[in-house]
Amino acid sequence: MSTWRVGWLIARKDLRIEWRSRVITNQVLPFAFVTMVIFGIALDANTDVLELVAPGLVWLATMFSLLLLVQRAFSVEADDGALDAMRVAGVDARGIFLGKAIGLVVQLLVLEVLLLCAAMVLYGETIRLDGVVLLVTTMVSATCGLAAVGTLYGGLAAGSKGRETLLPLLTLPAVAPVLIGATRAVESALGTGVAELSEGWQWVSLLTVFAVVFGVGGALAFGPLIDE
Amino acid sequence: MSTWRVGWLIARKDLRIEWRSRVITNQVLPFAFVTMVIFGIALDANTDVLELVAPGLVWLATMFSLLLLVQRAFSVEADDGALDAMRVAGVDARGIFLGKAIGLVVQLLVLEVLLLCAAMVLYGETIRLDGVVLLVTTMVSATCGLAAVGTLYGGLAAGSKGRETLLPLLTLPAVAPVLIGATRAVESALGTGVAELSEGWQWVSLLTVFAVVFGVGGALAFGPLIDE
Amino acid sequence: MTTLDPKPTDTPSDGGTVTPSRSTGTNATRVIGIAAAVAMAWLVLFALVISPADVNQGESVRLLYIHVPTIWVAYLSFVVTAVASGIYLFTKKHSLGWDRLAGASAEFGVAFVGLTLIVGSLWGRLTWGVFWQWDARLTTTALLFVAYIGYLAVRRLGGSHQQRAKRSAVVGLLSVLLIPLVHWSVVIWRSLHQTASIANTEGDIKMDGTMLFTLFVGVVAFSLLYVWLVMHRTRAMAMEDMLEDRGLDVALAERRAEGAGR
Amino acid sequence: MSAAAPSEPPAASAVASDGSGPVVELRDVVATLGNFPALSGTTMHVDQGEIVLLRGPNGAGKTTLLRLCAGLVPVVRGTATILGHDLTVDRERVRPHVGLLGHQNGLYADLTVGENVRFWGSTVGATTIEIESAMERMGVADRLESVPVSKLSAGQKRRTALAALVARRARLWLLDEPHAGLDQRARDELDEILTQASQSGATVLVASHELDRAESLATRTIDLIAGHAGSESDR
Amino acid sequence: MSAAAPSEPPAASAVASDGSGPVVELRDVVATLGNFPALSGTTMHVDQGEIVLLRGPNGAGKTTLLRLCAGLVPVVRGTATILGHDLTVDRERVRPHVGLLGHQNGLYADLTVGENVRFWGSTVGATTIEIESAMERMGVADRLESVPVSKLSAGQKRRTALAALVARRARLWLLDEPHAGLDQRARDELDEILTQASQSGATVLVASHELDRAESLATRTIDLIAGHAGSESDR
Ligand code: HEM
Ligand SMILES: Nc1ncnc2c1ncn2[C@@H]1O[C@H](COP(=O)(O)OP(=O)(O)OP(=O)(O)O)[C@@H](O)[C@H]1O
Ligand SMILES: Nc1ncnc2c1ncn2[C@@H]1O[C@H](COP(=O)(O)OP(=O)(O)OP(=O)(O)O)[C@@H](O)[C@H]1O
Ligand SMILES: [Mg+2]
Ligand SMILES: [Mg+2]
Repeated sequence: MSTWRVGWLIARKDLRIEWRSRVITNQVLPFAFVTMVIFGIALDANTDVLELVAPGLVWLATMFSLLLLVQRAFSVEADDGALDAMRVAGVDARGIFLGKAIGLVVQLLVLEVLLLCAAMVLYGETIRLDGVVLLVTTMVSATCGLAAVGTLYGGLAAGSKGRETLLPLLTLPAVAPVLIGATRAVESALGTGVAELSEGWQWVSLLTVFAVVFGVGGALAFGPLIDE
Repeated sequence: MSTWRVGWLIARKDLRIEWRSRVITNQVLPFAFVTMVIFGIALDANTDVLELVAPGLVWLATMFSLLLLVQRAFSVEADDGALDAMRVAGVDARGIFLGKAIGLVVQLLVLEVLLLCAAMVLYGETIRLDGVVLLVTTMVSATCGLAAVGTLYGGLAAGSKGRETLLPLLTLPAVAPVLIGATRAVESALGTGVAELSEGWQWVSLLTVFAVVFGVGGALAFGPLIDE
Repeated sequence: MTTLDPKPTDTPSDGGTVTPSRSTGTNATRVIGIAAAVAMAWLVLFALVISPADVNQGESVRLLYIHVPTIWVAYLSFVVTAVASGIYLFTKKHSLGWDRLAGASAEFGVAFVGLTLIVGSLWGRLTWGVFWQWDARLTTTALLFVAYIGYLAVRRLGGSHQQRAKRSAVVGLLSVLLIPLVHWSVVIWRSLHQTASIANTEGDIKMDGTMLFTLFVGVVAFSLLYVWLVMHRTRAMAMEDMLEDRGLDVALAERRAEGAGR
Repeated sequence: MSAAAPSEPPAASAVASDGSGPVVELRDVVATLGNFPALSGTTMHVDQGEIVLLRGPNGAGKTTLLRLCAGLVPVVRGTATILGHDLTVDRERVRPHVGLLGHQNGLYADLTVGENVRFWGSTVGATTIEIESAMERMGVADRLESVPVSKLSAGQKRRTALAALVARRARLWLLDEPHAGLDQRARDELDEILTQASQSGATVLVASHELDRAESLATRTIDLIAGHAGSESDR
Repeated sequence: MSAAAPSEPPAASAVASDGSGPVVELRDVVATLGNFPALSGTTMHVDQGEIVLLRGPNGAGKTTLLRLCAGLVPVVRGTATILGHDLTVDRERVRPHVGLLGHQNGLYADLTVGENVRFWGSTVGATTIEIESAMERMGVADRLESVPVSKLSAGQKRRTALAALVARRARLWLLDEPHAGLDQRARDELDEILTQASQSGATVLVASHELDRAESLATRTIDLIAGHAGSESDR
């Protein structure tokens, strides 16, 4: 059974479970939405500040949603010992990593598109046509990075008690670079502040490096991590 | 078995479980701390703005930690059917509500004190001596409100699938008034912005009303909610 | 609910086809429906033709006649939800009729708040130049919207009808507390949204008599629409519940047959 | 509210709270899980002091029936009377006297065996002596008492749950596959506890697939098929 | 990597991958859970085609032993050789041929029975026919096939897990209290499946407390006491 085929099987299963339970549309999305609104409240309706940090807030909301999604993706595996069963069955660990990460990427992308739409309305952003390519590239590479980190630490925390809280602790600092890079790149794409398009592409390369490092590192480390 | 005695038994058990697993100190606290740092990054380390919005950020971090704590408090009950067992044993539902809420209050208070210290270091807040009484009162009344809402909706969501995500959806809008009120009261206490001390006390009364409404409402409603 | 119809349980074939009435309309709803339609037409006439343009806002002020009535009717529907929830919870009978009223009312409340948000942001685009401002009233309105989406999510949690009713009644009773927050948010914050310009005549919209009357027509029209919709929806929900009970008869027959087959 | 003040299992006279009616009386009871009628019109009655074995294939509705008697699953149609109280109206009056061992154990993983049993004992007002002796009997006293439940084996967990149940001294015992996972010694002990309880006036309802053992324990057998009670057999 | 390409259970010749050595060979194996030596120096060996019953009181280490053989619990001291491979070094070579049914079922609650069995079947490369026939045999084919696992009864879940296991056609079957929760029909079916598997060359290790049934199934019994293998008895 090749790594790719295992990945495909697992991603399909995960997406099917998500499709059945509709957790994204019914719950994660409203949650991300509330998060953004709550930020608005906490920042005291200080419009100037908000506009400045809007791209940041979108990614922040994405990150909190990432935590929810990862937690769910792995509680599905740990609840009835399915992860153990995979290990016994000798399912290729890289395949598991790949499959879970693909499932997350798909879910996150859906979420980000919707959040970005919300942000455009809520925070009064507008998209320049020449920024669209940059925007899309940023989203894809940032999402891959987030999914890789999430899968890696999700697998590490899965099954250990108190995983609800271990996961954010591990994930949030690790994705901080993504938060910064993606925020800057989106700022360039949207033309918020003084950012230049070309500057945005530099950030994208950082994001890509991050995604590749965590993707490859995660795939290699996943086996030993979930084993034993 | 009186309501108070049941409440005491359950609170003691919850705190003992928390003490054993050290989830607060090892995981929730760092999480809240990371959240605050991330806000700093998202706000682009603009110190003036940061100092202004610090009280809001402290409460925001508290609220996200509340979600984690509530989730844990109820997954402890739901994991092995203990909540069902309590229902069968005819344990007084108001006692359960009381006990879980007390457990949460204690944990939240510990957390808030530490977060406030962190804010003083990170965002450069200072505490006026004459604001201390106001500050403490605010913290206590806000915390009681938060714990009441958290317990009520935690109980409602417990055991239903997708509870990880239903909980924030219900809790965040409900505690928004606390977020606003407590932020304002703390602003007065710290003398951030133009706030007056006397104004702070008005907010405290609002918080107290909130806590009483949700406390009493929750205690009454909890039985029907967890039953069946 | 079990007293709908003394249908024997061993004839599953006609399950679900026999309903007491095929439509959710009655004479009362027809009258209200017609009244609502007339009021709407009247509203269109007044809002678009008769009422004057505003000195400051120009023609865009006509959005007011949708914006304000929808949010007020939304308040009304959430209050109705809360009252019905309360009656459900605190009466001995725990009648599901009140629960359905609460649910139906909340559904349209959410729809109306949605409408307020949409119309408001369009209006904002016209007057402020942006769709959204971090204004206290806007933010709290959004929260209200989310809170009731949460309420509807609780209704969909599953379980028995009574269970659904109990859970959602609690949430419905508590969520209504957000309305004062929305209403007084302008006072609480230093806000740029319109302060109460109808109650006291200050503010930058000068309410002349025609405008006030048009607003009144709007409120009447949307209230009638709301009543009409809720009446239909509660009946539809009653039928849904009833069909579920019919479904239970069928399922029971199947289950017993399964036993006999062994 | 306290389950029973005296330290002995409830005497026969105290049990039949409403004259001498049956302890469990179900009439055409329908109960649904989701939309599925797990109980499709069950009629049965159990008298005080009986040990009744519930038999039936997987999915017949045994667990649902036991949970219904414990007030965890609502009665959709029909009437269920437990210990003289109608379940739909007077659930609160019934519960203090009912003890359930379900598929789950209801234990807190981070607390020790002793803390768990004591917590459950104290919520129903059992005395320290009762609690200790329950742990003793189920063989979780000495070494295991201070071991966290998360570190127990499957059978040890089950024993702990049983100890917590025994400490309750219920008047109606509802046991869902109580033997599963127990070793021989614990099985024998459990059977003895149940026989003693029934002799001192308690009523026991056991669902089990281990027919050899359960049949020799039970005084009567009820077969459950597709959600309704089929044939009965005395012994 | 695929478990076994042919649709028949592995033939005897294919099994003893390294000549004809024992399938399971443990020498003074120590395994710890936390700091507790759940296995305290176990020595045992199982030959190909045997059905061995593991007996022992609660907490003796049966579950730990089975999980160790499946590579889920590390070997701390001693040597464990499974199917001719040393567990500490070659775990990856062993796993495709081992099937474990633990205390948990490893099923996805939101997927249907059919989807679950097919998922687990396809991860080990079983054919559609094998998967269907496994479901058929465990009685979860027809009506249950499209029911989500979250809606099953305890025994129905167990049967589903068994179907997923049967579809694997492992060379070493590790079963932890497989009978618990199954009804009579499923028990008989399971025993038949195990006997057939052993006849066609597979090896079976069963931990069980249901001695009557398990003893008549097994060809040999090993008693586990406080983490080490005590007396053995042939039959
Ligand atoms: C998305 C954007 C908006 C939202 C969510 C919103 C929300 C609301 C709400 C909830 C109320 C009811 C207040 C109460 O009586 O409790 C209200 C009233 C009102 N809004 Fe808006 N609004 C929005 C945009 C606007 C804009 C752009 C204007 C005009 C410049 C406007 C003008 C008014 C006026 C005149 C009232 C009546 C004030 C009173 O007498 O209380 N709104 N709005
Ligand atoms: N994390 C742990 N820390 C310490 N001891 C543990 C831990 N986990 C399990 N144990 C102990 O290890 C021993 C072996 O447990 P195991 O589950 O293997 O027993 P078993 O023979 O399967 O028992 P049962 O028949 O009850 O299923 C038990 O005595 C248990 O108390
Ligand atoms: N949520 C649900 N929706 C639909 N059907 C369900 C649901 N939960 C359980 N069922 C069905 O209800 C029936 C009764 O289950 P129950 O657990 O009472 O059986 P049981 O007799 O205890 O079986 P076992 O011997 O396997 O434990 C089963 O057929 C199961 O498939
Ligand atoms: Mg069962
Ligand atoms: Mg075991």
